[in-house]
Amino acid sequence: MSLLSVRGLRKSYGALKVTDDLDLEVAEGELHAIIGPNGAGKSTLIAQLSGQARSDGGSVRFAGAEMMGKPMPARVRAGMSRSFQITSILPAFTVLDNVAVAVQARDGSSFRFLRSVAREARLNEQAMQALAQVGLQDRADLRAGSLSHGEKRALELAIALATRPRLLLLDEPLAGTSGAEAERLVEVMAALKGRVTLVLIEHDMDAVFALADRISVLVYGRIVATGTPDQVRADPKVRAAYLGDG
Amino acid sequence: MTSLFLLQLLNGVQLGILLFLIAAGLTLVFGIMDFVNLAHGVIYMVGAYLVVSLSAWTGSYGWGLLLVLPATLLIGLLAEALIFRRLYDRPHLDQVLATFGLVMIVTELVEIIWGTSPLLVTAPDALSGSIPLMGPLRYPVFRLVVIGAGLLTAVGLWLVITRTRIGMRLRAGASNRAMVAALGVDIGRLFTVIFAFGAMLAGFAGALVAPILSVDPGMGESVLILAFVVIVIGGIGSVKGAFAGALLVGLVDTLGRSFGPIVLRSVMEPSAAAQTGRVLAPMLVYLLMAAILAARPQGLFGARP
Amino acid sequence: MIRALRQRRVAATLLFLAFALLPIIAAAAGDPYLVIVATRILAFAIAALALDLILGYGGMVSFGHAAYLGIGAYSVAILSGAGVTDLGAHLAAAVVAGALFALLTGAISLRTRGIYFIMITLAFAQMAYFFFVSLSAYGGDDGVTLAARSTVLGRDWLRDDRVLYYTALALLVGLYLLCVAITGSRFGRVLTGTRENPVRMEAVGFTPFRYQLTAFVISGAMTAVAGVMLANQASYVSPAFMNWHRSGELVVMVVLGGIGNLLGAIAGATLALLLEEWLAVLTDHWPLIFGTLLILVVMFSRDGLTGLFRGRRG
Amino acid sequence: MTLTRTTFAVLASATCLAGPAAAQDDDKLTIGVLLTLSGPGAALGEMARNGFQLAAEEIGDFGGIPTEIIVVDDEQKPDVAANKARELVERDGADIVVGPIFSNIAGAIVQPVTEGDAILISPNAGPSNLAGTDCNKAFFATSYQNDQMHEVMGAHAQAQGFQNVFLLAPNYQAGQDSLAGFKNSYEGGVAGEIFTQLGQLDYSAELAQIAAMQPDAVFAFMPGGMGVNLVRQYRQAGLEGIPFLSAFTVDESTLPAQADAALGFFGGSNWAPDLDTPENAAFVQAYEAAYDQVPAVYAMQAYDAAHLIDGAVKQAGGTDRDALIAALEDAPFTSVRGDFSFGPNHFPIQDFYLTKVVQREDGKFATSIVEKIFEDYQDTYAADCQMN
Repeated sequence: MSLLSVRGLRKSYGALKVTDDLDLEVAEGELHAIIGPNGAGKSTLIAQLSGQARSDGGSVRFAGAEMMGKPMPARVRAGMSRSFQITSILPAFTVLDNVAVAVQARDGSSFRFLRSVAREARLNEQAMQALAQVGLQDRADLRAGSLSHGEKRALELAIALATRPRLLLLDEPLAGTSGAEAERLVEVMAALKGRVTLVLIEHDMDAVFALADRISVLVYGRIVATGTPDQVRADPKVRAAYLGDG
Repeated sequence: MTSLFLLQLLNGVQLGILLFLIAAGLTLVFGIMDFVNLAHGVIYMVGAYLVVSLSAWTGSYGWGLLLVLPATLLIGLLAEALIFRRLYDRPHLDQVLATFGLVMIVTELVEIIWGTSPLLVTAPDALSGSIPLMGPLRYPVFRLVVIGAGLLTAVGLWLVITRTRIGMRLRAGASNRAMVAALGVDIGRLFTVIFAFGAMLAGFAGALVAPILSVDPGMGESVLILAFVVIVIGGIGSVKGAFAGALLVGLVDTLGRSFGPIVLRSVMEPSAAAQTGRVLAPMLVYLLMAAILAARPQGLFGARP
Repeated sequence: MIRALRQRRVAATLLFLAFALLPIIAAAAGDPYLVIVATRILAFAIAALALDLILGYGGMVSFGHAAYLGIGAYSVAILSGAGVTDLGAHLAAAVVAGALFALLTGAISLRTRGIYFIMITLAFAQMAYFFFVSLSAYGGDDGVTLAARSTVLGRDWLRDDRVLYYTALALLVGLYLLCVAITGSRFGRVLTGTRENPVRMEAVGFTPFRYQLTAFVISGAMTAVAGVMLANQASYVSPAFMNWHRSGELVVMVVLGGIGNLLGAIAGATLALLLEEWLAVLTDHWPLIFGTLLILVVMFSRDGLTGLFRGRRG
Repeated sequence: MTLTRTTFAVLASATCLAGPAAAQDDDKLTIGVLLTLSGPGAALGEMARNGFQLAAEEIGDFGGIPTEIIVVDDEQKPDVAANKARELVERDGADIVVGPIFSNIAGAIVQPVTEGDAILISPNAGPSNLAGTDCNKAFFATSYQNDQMHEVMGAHAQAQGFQNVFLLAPNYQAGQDSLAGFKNSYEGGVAGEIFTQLGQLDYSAELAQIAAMQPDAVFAFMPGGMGVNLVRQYRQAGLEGIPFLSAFTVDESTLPAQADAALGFFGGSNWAPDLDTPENAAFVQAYEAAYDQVPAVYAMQAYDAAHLIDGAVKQAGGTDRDALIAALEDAPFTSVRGDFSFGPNHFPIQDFYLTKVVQREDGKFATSIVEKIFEDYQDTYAADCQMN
């Protein structure tokens, strides 16, 4: 039984079809990577799946429920979280508060006006756990804006984890990171495997082929191949898309 | 009744064109530069005051009007270099405040230079009369001049924007500032030009209406907010939108004022209708704006954010 | 962080203590008029506080907050005219009316962003302004002179300028503490987060609109409270209370004190009004100086006048 | 006499050091002048200030007592005015406050001034409530009750036998009062009645209706810039064949901007620059020499206010409030208007005229008296006044 089931998803900007009748199945618990050449529509796909961008048509079923037409916050509350390709954090907040606000989002109502949120130990404890998962626990009290780029990428991941997703959509989590930073993040993702279902978009092919259970190849808004890393590596259609031969 | 309706329609169009003249410069600055300029109204006022002084100096309204153009262009360049240039990258709040400060300064300067009493400039005799329309109805010649000038401005702007290189850059700048910069266009220069041009349009509008309207220190304020309504309705940054918005506001205001009470009287008793009409009439354009924004937050011709 | 909190507490205590001692100083100096000016300052401080809540913490630049001053003031005038003179009733009516107007206009305004938001809040305030101008039952443009100030428990205690002053001060302190609590609460964190990065907040599951609208409504209701105090201070109510210049002045106050700084809003209101009063005495052409000052503050200081001084020192 | 502007800094330090400054001692007279000196209505306020200043220079020490005059600007904001009024009375110890120009300001300052034990003398504003039910023994007007100017025009329209008059006023309280005032003394038919938006720029919609209806006459109340717009557009629309009756719409404050567009337009007034009294001739000549403009009623009424105060202080022999009020009631001065006395509500009983805009020989525009409409006329609200 698929956790995420996408049928006939479409989106176009004017005459340009960015997502063209796309089908995708993501099984519960797997790490499903989506690769494809530049301009294949990977980030648009994540935006559509997460509800940030409106789709022209098709169906997105998550855990058996139709998500089409629901805005991003509703999908997050249903258990679909995402990270952003371009780092999106709250720079003026502390690292801890960046994560704690995500914990807060699923922990009861936020229409509480009088009690000091800084004293809510439960929120902070869970936030610390998420930070520990990405190795940022020592940075908790710093301003998020003052972190290094790699640390910001890790924070981005911690925020997404703190929403306790069943499905995590990761949009190039390694973008712009140095070798050491990337290694750390790959370790984090490896540790997540099996506990959270992951959809990963990534340009770093070493990372993708090391991590993924299955890989889908996206070309011009369509999935042209899906399979295990070995199957995809051998697929002539993939070679054609990437290398231009065949 | 029908001829009166047609005349009121013409009046509505005329008011709309008047508003368009003021709003056109504003929408360029607001839209393309993403800059809140509360000082647009005072530049319009300065245009009117200048035409009074320059007409007296040259002895002719025509020359005065012509001289206002370079004068306000210069004022625009000066203000841009001294103040506005430093505020482009600032939040809207800073822009609101700085231009609010400028409104205070310019209004006070105008009062010091020209005094607080309303001033006068007269159009040439050939343009000050009226021509017969239908029956007893007549139409002032100068109004026709205003309509003509407004339409010419609209067409001129349209040509500049669609047919020239700078217009192409303007359009590109409105949709994507980073892209224009990447293409090697000097954004700073482009903004200077837009701003000065916007100031000139405002000054021209002020000079053009000076023979019909009272030239006094409050004149900029009364049109500024109406101009805001116009460009918000039309979609910020769109000249086409400013034109449509201006006509819409002009028509709704004029027709609402003249025929609203009649409509109200048909559904309620006269005294209640009079009272309701009195309360509703000044709110009409704002209600129109609220209705349009509720349906289309980006205005009629605005780009979806 | 902790130190900053403690500093703020000390500063707040000192500021309110100074306000509390003012009538005594005024009496000693034989200048009871100071109390009258200060009451006006307190009323505007409440309004600036309310505006800072959405402007500083919520990132919503409302350019029409004078409308709520007017709504609060007219709550006093209309209820007094109907024979209800109790301050509690006036405050309650003002809060309800202010909240309702904020709910209706906010629901439309918050669909827009940036310049649109500034303009549409301005336009709604103009709408309210024209409504009261043409409302002849309450004097229209001429406004209404209040027969007497609001009563408390049926007594006319507020007739005494000092009692009115301390009532306004109590309200200000109470609302300040409320704002401190709100900004430090769960709700406040969502609000500030939305100002910082709305997409991020959506991506963790919040719908920013609801929180922004709630903050807008709270702010509107609070500003209406300021209007009640202003009406009592002037014993007079007119549509001029909601002129768009007033809205601009409120924004100026918040910015002078440094946005997103609740004490700063109070200090900004004090500073702006004293400056206006002082400059007006200095020269007929005070707007010239005030305007220049405003431009300088905007161009050279991020944190208002307080920041200007801090910046100088290093 | 010293003419000063309050200095906040000086006052603040003075009050801190010297203690109570608000002592009302009998050997000094303090007059606060509270007028609109900035904003759209400033032109009227400046005229009144000039008029008062002119008189003050002629008088020197009012009633022979050292006099301090403090001029402040109400910014045309009622709440600002209320504060400035309290400041004048409670801090500066003003015995008399002269002001304001606008009726909505009058409502805001009458309490602070009169309850602060000073006397308020209005050089222009004369709202109906202060003439009637809310009349106040410490309030005087040297001007008129607002309705009277409109009643003059109503009576004129009636006398002319007009059957069909079109009425036009801005949509605010004074506008509604004005049309009511006109209809008090006009019994003919009303062709149409329009309330325009406050501060409206363009009157073409209204003018089109007037052109379509071809009424016997138009009556308009359009003060300030609105009047300038209306009058010019009226002329440009070719409607000058229809008599234009008005109040506060064509006077010397707006005529420089209306110029020949207003020629031949009628107004109702209690005075015009060419009113034939020796005092008036002297006043107009001195005013024009000093300020290079033709005075309007606002200047004249403020000028009269100063002379009224001078006379009253002389008669009262000091600044005792009750004695001053009693003296003021006698109006012990010679008005430039000639006959002048106060009614029981402290509003003037005076003559009213029909005026018409003319171009004088020196090229300047002014109103000119056509005929006397009312003699020794008292406002209709005086009956409602129960002064205690």
